[in-house]
Amino acid sequence: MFRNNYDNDSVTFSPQGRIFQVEYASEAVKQGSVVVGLVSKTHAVLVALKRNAEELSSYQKKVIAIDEHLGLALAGLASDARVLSNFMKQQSLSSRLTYGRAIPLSRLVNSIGDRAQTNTQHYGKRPYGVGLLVAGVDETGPHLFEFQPSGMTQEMVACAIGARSQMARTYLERNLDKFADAGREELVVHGLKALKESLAQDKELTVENCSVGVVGVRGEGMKAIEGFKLFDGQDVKQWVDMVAEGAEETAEEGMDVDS
Amino acid sequence: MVFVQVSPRLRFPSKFPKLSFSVKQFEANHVTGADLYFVASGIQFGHANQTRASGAWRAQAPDGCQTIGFKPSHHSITSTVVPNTFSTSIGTGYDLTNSVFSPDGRNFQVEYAVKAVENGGTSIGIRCKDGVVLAVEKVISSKLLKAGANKRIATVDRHIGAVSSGLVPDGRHFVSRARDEASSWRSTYKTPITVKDLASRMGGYLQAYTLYSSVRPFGITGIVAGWDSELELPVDGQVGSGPKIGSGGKVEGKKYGGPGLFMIEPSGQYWGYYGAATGKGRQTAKAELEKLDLAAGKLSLQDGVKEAARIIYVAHADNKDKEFELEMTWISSLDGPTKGRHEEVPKDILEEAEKLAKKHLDDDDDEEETKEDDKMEE
Amino acid sequence: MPGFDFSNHTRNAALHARGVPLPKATSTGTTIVGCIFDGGVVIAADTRATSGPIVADKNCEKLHYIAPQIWCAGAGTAADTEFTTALISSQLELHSLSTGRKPRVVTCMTMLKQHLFRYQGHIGAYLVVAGVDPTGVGLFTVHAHGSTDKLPYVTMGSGSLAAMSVFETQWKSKMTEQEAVTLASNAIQAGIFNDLGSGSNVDVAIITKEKTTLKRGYVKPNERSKKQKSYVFKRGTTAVLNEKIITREEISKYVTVTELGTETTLGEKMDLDV
Amino acid sequence: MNHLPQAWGRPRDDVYGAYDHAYLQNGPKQHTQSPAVTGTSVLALKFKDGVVIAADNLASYGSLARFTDVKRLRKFADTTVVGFGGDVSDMQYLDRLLNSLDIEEAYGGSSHTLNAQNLHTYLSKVMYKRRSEFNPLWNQLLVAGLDGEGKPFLASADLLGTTFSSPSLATGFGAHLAQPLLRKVAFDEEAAAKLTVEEAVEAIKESMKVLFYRDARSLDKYSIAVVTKDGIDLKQDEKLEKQSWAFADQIRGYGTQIN
Amino acid sequence: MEFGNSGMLNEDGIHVDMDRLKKGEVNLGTSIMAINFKDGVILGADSRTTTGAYIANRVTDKLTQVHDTIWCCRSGSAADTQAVADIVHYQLGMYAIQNGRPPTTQTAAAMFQELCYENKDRLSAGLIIAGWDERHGGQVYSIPLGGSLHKQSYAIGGSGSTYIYGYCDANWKEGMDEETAVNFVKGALQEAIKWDGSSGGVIRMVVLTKKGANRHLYLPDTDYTVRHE
Repeated sequence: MFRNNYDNDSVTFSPQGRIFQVEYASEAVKQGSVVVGLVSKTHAVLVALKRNAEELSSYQKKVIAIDEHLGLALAGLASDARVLSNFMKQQSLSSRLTYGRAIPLSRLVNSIGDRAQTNTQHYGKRPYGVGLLVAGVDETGPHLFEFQPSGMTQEMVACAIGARSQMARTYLERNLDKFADAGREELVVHGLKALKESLAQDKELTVENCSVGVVGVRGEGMKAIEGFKLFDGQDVKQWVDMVAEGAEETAEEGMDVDS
Repeated sequence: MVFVQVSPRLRFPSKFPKLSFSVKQFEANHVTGADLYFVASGIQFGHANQTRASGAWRAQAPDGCQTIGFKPSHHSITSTVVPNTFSTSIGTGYDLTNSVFSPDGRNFQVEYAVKAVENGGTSIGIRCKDGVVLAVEKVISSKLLKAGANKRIATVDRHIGAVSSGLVPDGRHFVSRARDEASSWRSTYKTPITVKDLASRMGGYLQAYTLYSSVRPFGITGIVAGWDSELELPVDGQVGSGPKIGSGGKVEGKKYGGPGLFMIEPSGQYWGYYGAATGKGRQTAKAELEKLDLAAGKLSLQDGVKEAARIIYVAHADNKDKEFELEMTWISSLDGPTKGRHEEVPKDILEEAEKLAKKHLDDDDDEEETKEDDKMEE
Repeated sequence: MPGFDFSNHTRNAALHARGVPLPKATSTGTTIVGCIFDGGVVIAADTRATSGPIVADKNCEKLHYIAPQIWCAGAGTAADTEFTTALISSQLELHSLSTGRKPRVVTCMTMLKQHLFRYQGHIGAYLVVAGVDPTGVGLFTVHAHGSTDKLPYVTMGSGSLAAMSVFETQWKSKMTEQEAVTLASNAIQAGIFNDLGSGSNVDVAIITKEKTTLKRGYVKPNERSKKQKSYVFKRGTTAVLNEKIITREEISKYVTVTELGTETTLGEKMDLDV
Repeated sequence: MNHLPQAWGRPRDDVYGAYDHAYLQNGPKQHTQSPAVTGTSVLALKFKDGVVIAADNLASYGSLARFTDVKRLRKFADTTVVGFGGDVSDMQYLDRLLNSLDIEEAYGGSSHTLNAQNLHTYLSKVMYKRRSEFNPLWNQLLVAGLDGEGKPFLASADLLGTTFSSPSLATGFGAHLAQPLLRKVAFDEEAAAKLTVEEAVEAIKESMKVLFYRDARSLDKYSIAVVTKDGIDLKQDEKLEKQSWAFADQIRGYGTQIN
Repeated sequence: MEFGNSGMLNEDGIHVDMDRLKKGEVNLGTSIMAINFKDGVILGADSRTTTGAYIANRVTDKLTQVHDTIWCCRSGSAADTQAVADIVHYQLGMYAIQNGRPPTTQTAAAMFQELCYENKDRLSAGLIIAGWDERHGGQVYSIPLGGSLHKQSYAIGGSGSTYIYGYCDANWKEGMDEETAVNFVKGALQEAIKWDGSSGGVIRMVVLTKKGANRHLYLPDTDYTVRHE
């Protein structure tokens, strides 16, 4: 890419009508580890690859529960995600207090989109450096939204963002028609398989580096929902095992990771 | 993004065919869909002030380079344009900050914002005798997008809708402000805002974003459409109804309210339209709109919906390699199908209109293709 | 301690609660009038200022300057009429300078009413505004709460009823200047003689297109006549029973005596600071 | 509670003695402590498919029957009817508030709309907030519609932010005169769930008639609405029928008089 | 600000205006009305202004223009109603300039109501707004004490209006011609002046039609029979 004069702030258009600062912010998303989200007729699932800074450090937090009916996964600047998720928690609680109603997902996602847009139009602000996948259920069923630093928000059937996420997306695109009717477990497994596609060559999915968030509806209406639940550590073992390389390889790969 | 270096010896327009050849080559190499830019380093164009024609690709100008771009089409390459309208701006520094005039009195940042609009999906509006239609070409950037979700046409007030081409988040900001304007009008005057007044307010708002170096202009052109009630308007929340026989002393034979369609540009300029079009396919769309003779006020809303669908399909034809979704909304008169409200065009009507649009396009293509093929072979 | 101190307010509230009456402001318990004539307007006022039952000033001025051709007669709280008219006079002059036009009576009236309305009657100024401007002759009353009236003849203050009865019986349209001045003066005198709050002299201001004539003490119906007899006691009226002289030396035993010089030198010293 | 709107929210004189306003001489900023133009009772009754709600068309000014064409039942988004008793200017304020809320709700298309329960929660919060600012909205409201599960919903909110719910509700004088009648037809939810729309409408109309006989601030013209899942049937120019007055001809004197 | 010793309305409600007046405030103890007729609207009022029992102005003009063909009748505190009318006069002027078209009667009514409602604690103003515009013809809105807004075919207000509810209800006809309408207003106000001590003086009227605003004046010494001016 050409070095140019139009990329110093988010209030300058390039002659092509682009805002480079915003595009660079999107690059920050690609620095984050990959997260995948997908949705069926009954469930929405988030899976994330966690990184640790060094061998002995803890793993990052990639999935955040927002409210009973939704949660999000992030890729990029985690502190920006925290600001946005706190805002979302406030909006969400405010809806429950004021109307006695779970906030519709689209409205919540739009509200952070609008916030992010402001950051791309005013000098002295910077775009958020994080991408989000927001998964949840509301009166109209399960939903998955993608949020980008530009303020762009889109409802997706499935999505992956973060480092090397193109491979995960390719997996998702290839299996797109299987998701709608997939059961809860099946959907998680698809998510992990997509995640696996994006792994670096020497990496493997483990209970340490894997987070899963699940939310869904039980039958008709909002009254019976399966609240957003975050699975970490041993709780994801069942699924991690299912997507590990063929049965005989599992042991070897496992050994590798342990070593 | 792919940049194609053009030979410094190239001269326009006589050398066009050669360029078209290199584009073909890239297409053959499966870079279809990527942004193709032709960069001509340090060359002087013989015809710097030639005008642009429709569907042309934008010029890209890295530091100190003069560049042009154009789009290969299935028509002949002669429809492409040259000129670098910014050739005077780049490198001078007058285009780096909003609110700064160049020595020849231009605000380049606003002009660059227009470029963002010209890259966006096509939006149109048609003002019919008994309502207004809005339609937008939503280019599908990913297969993973949920079909039918991600609406781009928004409701501003019960009777007004808005759509924009350009940067989508800026479009949301536009809509959000429009809603605030409509709602503040209601709380001040206790009556719905008219489409014209909304356009005026939004024009003022966008203009304010060209005034300061601390902000950038909106990278969108917005279209607002609505139906101002033709009946007497109550004061919101009023009780009581006045005389049973109606108010005395009305001037008879005058009409009030009716359809409204306005387009607001990044500069804050706005105009009323019979048919409005913006975004990538605006030239084609405008040409099609002009054929409809909308000023005569004869087109019905039902036909307007069909025309709108057709025009989006025609305008998209220049961008055929990308899939798109058609989104349409309408506002009818009070006795029409939406009762003066801004609503989505019902699914069955939308599908019918799309079917006709595709049919029309196929018929057209059949005719053109034969001609086209001839040319290509030359 | 930063901030406002409300202790006096608390004290006053406590005192008031225990039955101590609040101090009364000086009121001009007044008669003021205004009357339009052919070619101008006249306003007039009595000159008594009262503080409760006491006549505080026998010859005060109740006709206030606003602009050369706009004058105001004030009733109500003396301080409020004084400062309100002074404030508006100042603002009106600035307005006149900034617009480069002569000030108008309606402008003055509007500024007064908006000022008074903002204070919801707490500024006790009841005013008659009169003047001549390029649009013609103007005469208004402005009440303390901010309401205004436009009439050809007006009265205000405690004596307004007495004065109004004069106008209501004798006013006619298109009077000459002299007729109007006499009528206004008579109206004020009705107040002076019938209203206990009004008294002393009649001040008149006559405003025409050409000029303003202020006639202080236009009528003085209450001049104190010369006393028929002097009540001053002659020197030596009181008898001296005994006499004792104390010298400076004697008093020095008890106090220190210092020579200060004359009063004037002291005054001059202080003047140096000025 | 006294049925007169002027007395709502005040300490009862018979318990606490008359309020001594002298204490307020130099007091804090005062807000309205009395309504001017008022509406009287609102009645509502649940039945098996929905709710019937009614109020007369009178706005009184003290004892003066000042406005006789005031519609006190207000629709919200074709799903809910709110009936207003008390101050008319505050009713108009709330009506506009609901109007703008309805417009905001419609931004996201028709998929998310507030149901009657949500609306009641919202209104009760508004009422409570205003009373906490010592600037109450001088109204008593009934909210009639359907809840999140499509079951009939009826609840009240008043100027103090008090809320309650019952198969039948009546505000103002109606609480004294109509509620006993309505409780007879629908003692509990079970009984209400058996009522047909005809029975419910009949009970409400009968109660309106009693109120007209015995409430000095009532009118024989009224509005009545039936809310079901199919929408709202609102009639605003009804007149009380089959009144009973003719027995007056039997009344001579007040005791022993015969002619 | 002084507070009355009762939070209740007086028994007859209508004299509430008096209670809310500040001490020494000028009161438009008034009879005002506005009616719709065939060609537009007519506003009418008496001309008495009182402070206590003293008539501070006997030829008051309570019919106030806030735009070309939008007027109002004022009752309650003179200061409050003048202040409100002045503000709306300004706002409507701005509206016309900013939007390039004259405001409608609704716009005026909405603005009056906003002021009266939001400041109900501080104001004692009972207003009737009447106006004519091409689109809506003549319209009459009433804004009583609390700041509610009522569209009416005719409206009466002020202390004198209590005495003429019966007269107006009995004699009201929709779609009257101008002469009948003027006589209706005159007849009603005459009754109000007759029975209400706080109303009196001359009868003023303004007729608003497509021809603009037309003033009428009737004097008590000719028994309100002769149109003056």
